[in-house]
Amino acid sequence: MDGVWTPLWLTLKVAGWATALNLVLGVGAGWALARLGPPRWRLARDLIDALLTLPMVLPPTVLGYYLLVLIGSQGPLGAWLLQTFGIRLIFTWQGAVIAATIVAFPLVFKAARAAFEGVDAALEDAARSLGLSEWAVFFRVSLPLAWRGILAGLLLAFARALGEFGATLMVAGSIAGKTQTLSIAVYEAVQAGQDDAALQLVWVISAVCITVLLLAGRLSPWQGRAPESLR
Amino acid sequence: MDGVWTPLWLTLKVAGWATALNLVLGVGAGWALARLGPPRWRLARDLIDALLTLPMVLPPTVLGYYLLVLIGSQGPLGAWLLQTFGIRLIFTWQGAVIAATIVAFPLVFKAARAAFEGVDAALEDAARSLGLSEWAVFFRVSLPLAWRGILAGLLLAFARALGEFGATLMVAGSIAGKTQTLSIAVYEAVQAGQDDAALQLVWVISAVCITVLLLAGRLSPWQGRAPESLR
Amino acid sequence: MSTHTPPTWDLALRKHWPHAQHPFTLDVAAQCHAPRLILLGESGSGKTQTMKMVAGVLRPDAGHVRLQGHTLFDHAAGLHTPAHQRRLGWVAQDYALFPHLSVAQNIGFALRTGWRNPTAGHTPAAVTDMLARMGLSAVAQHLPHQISGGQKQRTALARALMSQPRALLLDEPFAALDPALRQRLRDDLAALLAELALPVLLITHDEHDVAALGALSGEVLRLPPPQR
Amino acid sequence: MSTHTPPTWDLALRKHWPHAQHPFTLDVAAQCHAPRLILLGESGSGKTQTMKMVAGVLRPDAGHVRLQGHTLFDHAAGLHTPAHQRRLGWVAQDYALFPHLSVAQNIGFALRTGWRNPTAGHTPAAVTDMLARMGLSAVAQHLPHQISGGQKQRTALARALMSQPRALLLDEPFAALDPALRQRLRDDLAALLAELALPVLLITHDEHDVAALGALSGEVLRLPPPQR
Amino acid sequence: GELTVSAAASLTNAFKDLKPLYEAAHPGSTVQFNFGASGALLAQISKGAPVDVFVSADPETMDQAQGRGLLEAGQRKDIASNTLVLIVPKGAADTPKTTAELTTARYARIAIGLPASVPVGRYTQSVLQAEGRWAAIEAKMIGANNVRQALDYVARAEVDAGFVYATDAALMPDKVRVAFTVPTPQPVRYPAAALKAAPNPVDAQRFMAFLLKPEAQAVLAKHGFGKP
Ligand SMILES: Nc1ncnc2c1ncn2[C@@H]1O[C@H](COP(=O)(O)OP(=O)(O)OP(=O)(O)O)[C@@H](O)[C@H]1O
Ligand SMILES: Nc1ncnc2c1ncn2[C@@H]1O[C@H](COP(=O)(O)OP(=O)(O)OP(=O)(O)O)[C@@H](O)[C@H]1O
Ligand code: MOO
Ligand SMILES: [Mg+2]
Ligand SMILES: [Mg+2]
Repeated sequence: MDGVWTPLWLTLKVAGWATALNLVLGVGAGWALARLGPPRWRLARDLIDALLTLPMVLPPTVLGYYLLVLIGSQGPLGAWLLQTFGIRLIFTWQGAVIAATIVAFPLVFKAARAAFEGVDAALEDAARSLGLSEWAVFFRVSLPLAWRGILAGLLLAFARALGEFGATLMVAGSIAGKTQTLSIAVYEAVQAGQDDAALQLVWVISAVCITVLLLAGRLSPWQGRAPESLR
Repeated sequence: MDGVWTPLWLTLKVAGWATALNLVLGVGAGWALARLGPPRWRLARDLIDALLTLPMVLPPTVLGYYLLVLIGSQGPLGAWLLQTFGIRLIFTWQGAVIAATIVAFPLVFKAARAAFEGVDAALEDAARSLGLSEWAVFFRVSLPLAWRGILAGLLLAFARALGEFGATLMVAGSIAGKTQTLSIAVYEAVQAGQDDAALQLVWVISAVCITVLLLAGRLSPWQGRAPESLR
Repeated sequence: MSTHTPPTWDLALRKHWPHAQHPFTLDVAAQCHAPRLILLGESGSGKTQTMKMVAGVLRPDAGHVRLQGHTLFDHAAGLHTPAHQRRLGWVAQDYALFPHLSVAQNIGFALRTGWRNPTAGHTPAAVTDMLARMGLSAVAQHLPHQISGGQKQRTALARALMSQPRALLLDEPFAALDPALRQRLRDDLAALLAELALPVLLITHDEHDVAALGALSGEVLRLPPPQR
Repeated sequence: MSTHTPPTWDLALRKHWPHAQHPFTLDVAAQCHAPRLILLGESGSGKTQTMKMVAGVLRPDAGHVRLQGHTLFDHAAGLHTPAHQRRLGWVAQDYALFPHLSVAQNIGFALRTGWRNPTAGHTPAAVTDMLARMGLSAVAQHLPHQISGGQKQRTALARALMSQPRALLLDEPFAALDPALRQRLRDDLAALLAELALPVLLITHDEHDVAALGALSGEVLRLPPPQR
Repeated sequence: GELTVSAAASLTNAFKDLKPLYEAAHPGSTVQFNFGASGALLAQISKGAPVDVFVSADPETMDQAQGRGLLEAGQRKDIASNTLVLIVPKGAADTPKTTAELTTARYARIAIGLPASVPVGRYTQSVLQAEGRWAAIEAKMIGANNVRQALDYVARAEVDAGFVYATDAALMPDKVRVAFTVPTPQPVRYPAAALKAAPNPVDAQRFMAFLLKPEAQAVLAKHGFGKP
């Protein structure tokens, strides 16, 4: 069980960062598509929506390959990062975070868009009339009211980031103790026919996921109306 | 381009079936968790929720392996299916559907749960009082009002089913013309170093995904309140 | 009316809402032989909650609900007719209009109890009549968020009337209407009620409503003010 | 009052709602030197929409809105003060209470305009006073779905009053209240208004409201009935 | 009849070229290939997948299959061989001559297939262990999920060197350069076997025989594979 702690910690770090980044990116994109621009721009919005969903549709390994092409030290973005800031993303846990973020992004984005669209615009108007700027309206009305749906998306994204390894592995390389996450370890154990070791790791990863999901369920301060009615 | 049509058709068949099955399973499970049982069973509900999210957290290949163990003709379920009905799922497109369904299930389930929880219970009460049975309330009030969120989940599930290859490959194999889906073909092309062929397939799969997403966007009969307010 | 006639309304309801800061207990009982029962009481005294229990969408902790001798709920006997079998035309205080359906579809909602909503294209004759009677013809194809407060209230009233109820539960049915319209609808409703002889449970703040809908054949149940 | 004093309310508003079956055009104009302007009109005539345009949450197609000489909106000049800078205490017809905040938090909402909501634990003294004045102390910690229709309306009124507005926009502020409470709040509000000399734009169906809040120093703007 | 062959992914390109040859030589027969990682293919077969012929990328996997009783002893034949090579990016300044040079500071990152699951990694590990350099080089190892990934890393110059098969290096002659061939203690062999549970045993035997025929061997050679 000793070899479990390092990948476990790494896994949580990567999944945690990916989820946090998606909280910002996914919620931002979801809000923008739900609220910006006049209603008649619907086709444009739907097109952007579909484009932003594409990371979901590419096999993660393939996505990872294109990511390598993009942020590798020869890639357009990677070369620029390397020359300008001396940052190298390939084979680092930060690279793994980027991969996991992209893979899980559509989960948060789509959940957030649907949730913001479900928020009653009249409540936002009431808040504006009470003196709140657009920022304050977002944080005090729109976000809390959309939170239930967003949280569902975030939890999916976290689980996906835990389980993702195709793209992550491609970008981060499987460097023991540095970029080897739990799911890569499970994958290897299964590939190598080590069923017992694999099963053990599956229990660990499942336990981690369930724990985090249960804890996060408490993160919803406003539980909304409990169904009081009879059935 | 000739070799594209067979995998394309197969991919659409598999993803379509998986999405359809998840429409039933995910929406059913999401509704049950949102509406059944008294509010104080929250912990139990959250636990079931976390368990149902697990397919997301396992690397698809690993999930595929356990699926193989279960529905392989030696596995408990597979042996029974084979003996009772003469059905063999391994290396069939139906097996691919099962794999894709399980991988994408949490996407629909979680979206549906959040969406149903956002439906105003007072409207369901009003429908009951107007003479509607629980079934009718579900189809005429709860489902239409939750539809926006459910549709977001379904589209994600469809995209995921299109892009999934880890679990599918394990259960259904990669038999050209029989079980080789587009994403498996992309994966193989990348593996075989055929970058041009891979890129071509990536364009096809992206185009399919965008088309389906755009079409499905129209599936939302009730677009809800367009934001009329000023900003 | 023979003494053996069961009361039109026979209510005995107890319900407790636990709440950390301010729990609320409702305890009402009334037997009313007249067809109309008027619920009066301060704001927050429990009128709306009482009506919900009669409608069957809220389960009392104890007591019973009987309408013209039919038991709809009896705690002791473990009997609870589900809301959808009670056939009570309920107009909720906040209207509870279905936001995904047009005014016409809302009004025709109860005409079919199957699993499909009324279609948007075709409006049945009965609905067209009702739309005209309520002055809603112009907004028939509007969605609820596109109509005014008074139009919403009339839609809710029309929807309840269309459900062929065996009694009406009206929670401030005219509060959002201007005096002229209120007068007209009140008279319309009074005539209709007289014709159909429907029992009514009415919550209102307006003495004119009481006079027109209740006074002739009504009793009043006064709820105690909420504890402060 | 010198003849050079600008009118309290100077409204000229045009707005068209396209709708396949029944488009609606609103065209109102009023100049009112008295501090109170009362909007009257049939249900559906456009009172609520007019108020929304004054509040700044709905943009007119043309016209202007001036309050005591300050221009809040002027189509020709391309001027449009955003709603959050207008400081108008608006009580919406359907209350628009924030469902995730308690009654006390709703009332204290405007006390801080930063990006954080008032905390659930601590209720500022000003909010406690207002709760008492509105008879809402008992339900201070309730969420909106746990209170009655009248309590909702009082919460909305209290919330608007707490925002230190430079004018009040009241859309049927007492419709859900029983006569006694209505009388009390009306008198309270009249006193407060007299003290603060706040301009008011009022929609009401109740002549008593008009008498108490408007008659002394009010003018009436009557909207034409909606086209049928 | 229809023949199903599960073959290691590294054989993909070569076997696709074999298909028309075989089908021309055996009219009425069709071959379908199922390519994948050897371990995954074994898992499928042992769970009951209807496969006739299994071709693995390493003897170990075939040993496991034999151990599980999936094939008759004596049924397996090696059909091709491969060589382990060290590659460097095309633009690399210098070309190492021995594995010893890899321990110098010039080589900071070296791509190696994960030994636990990737056969090429296992060969690499055993070579380096025999030479006593495994510990030094493992510290610089970038683990690859499969041999193709190691190739990509070298091709994109993300690593300074990598261990792959000669057949992989041949895929990208314009991006990578073969530094030297690494002699392995055990030769890199591709064993094939007709399976006990083959649904189509007759064609399975025919295909086994075909693989060793000159025309098939010529195709394999064209793709860089060595004689068995
Ligand atoms: N879920 C709940 N939890 C706690 N208290 C509740 C809950 N629901 C309602 N109440 C309380 O029950 C009381 C009665 O509410 P009800 O809506 O029946 O009043 P009402 O008589 O209809 O008043 P109004 O005339 O203002 O509509 C209120 O004081 C309210 O605070
Ligand atoms: N989005 C919309 N599309 C089309 N028509 C609309 C829309 N919103 C409002 N209307 C129409 O505008 C008219 C005015 O509505 P408004 O809410 O201002 O009425 P009101 O005078 O406040 O009536 P009430 O006293 O019943 O509240 C109504 O007839 C309504 O149908
Ligand atoms: O679909 Mo994956 O590449 O097994 O995470
Ligand atoms: Mg009430
Ligand atoms: Mg109005």
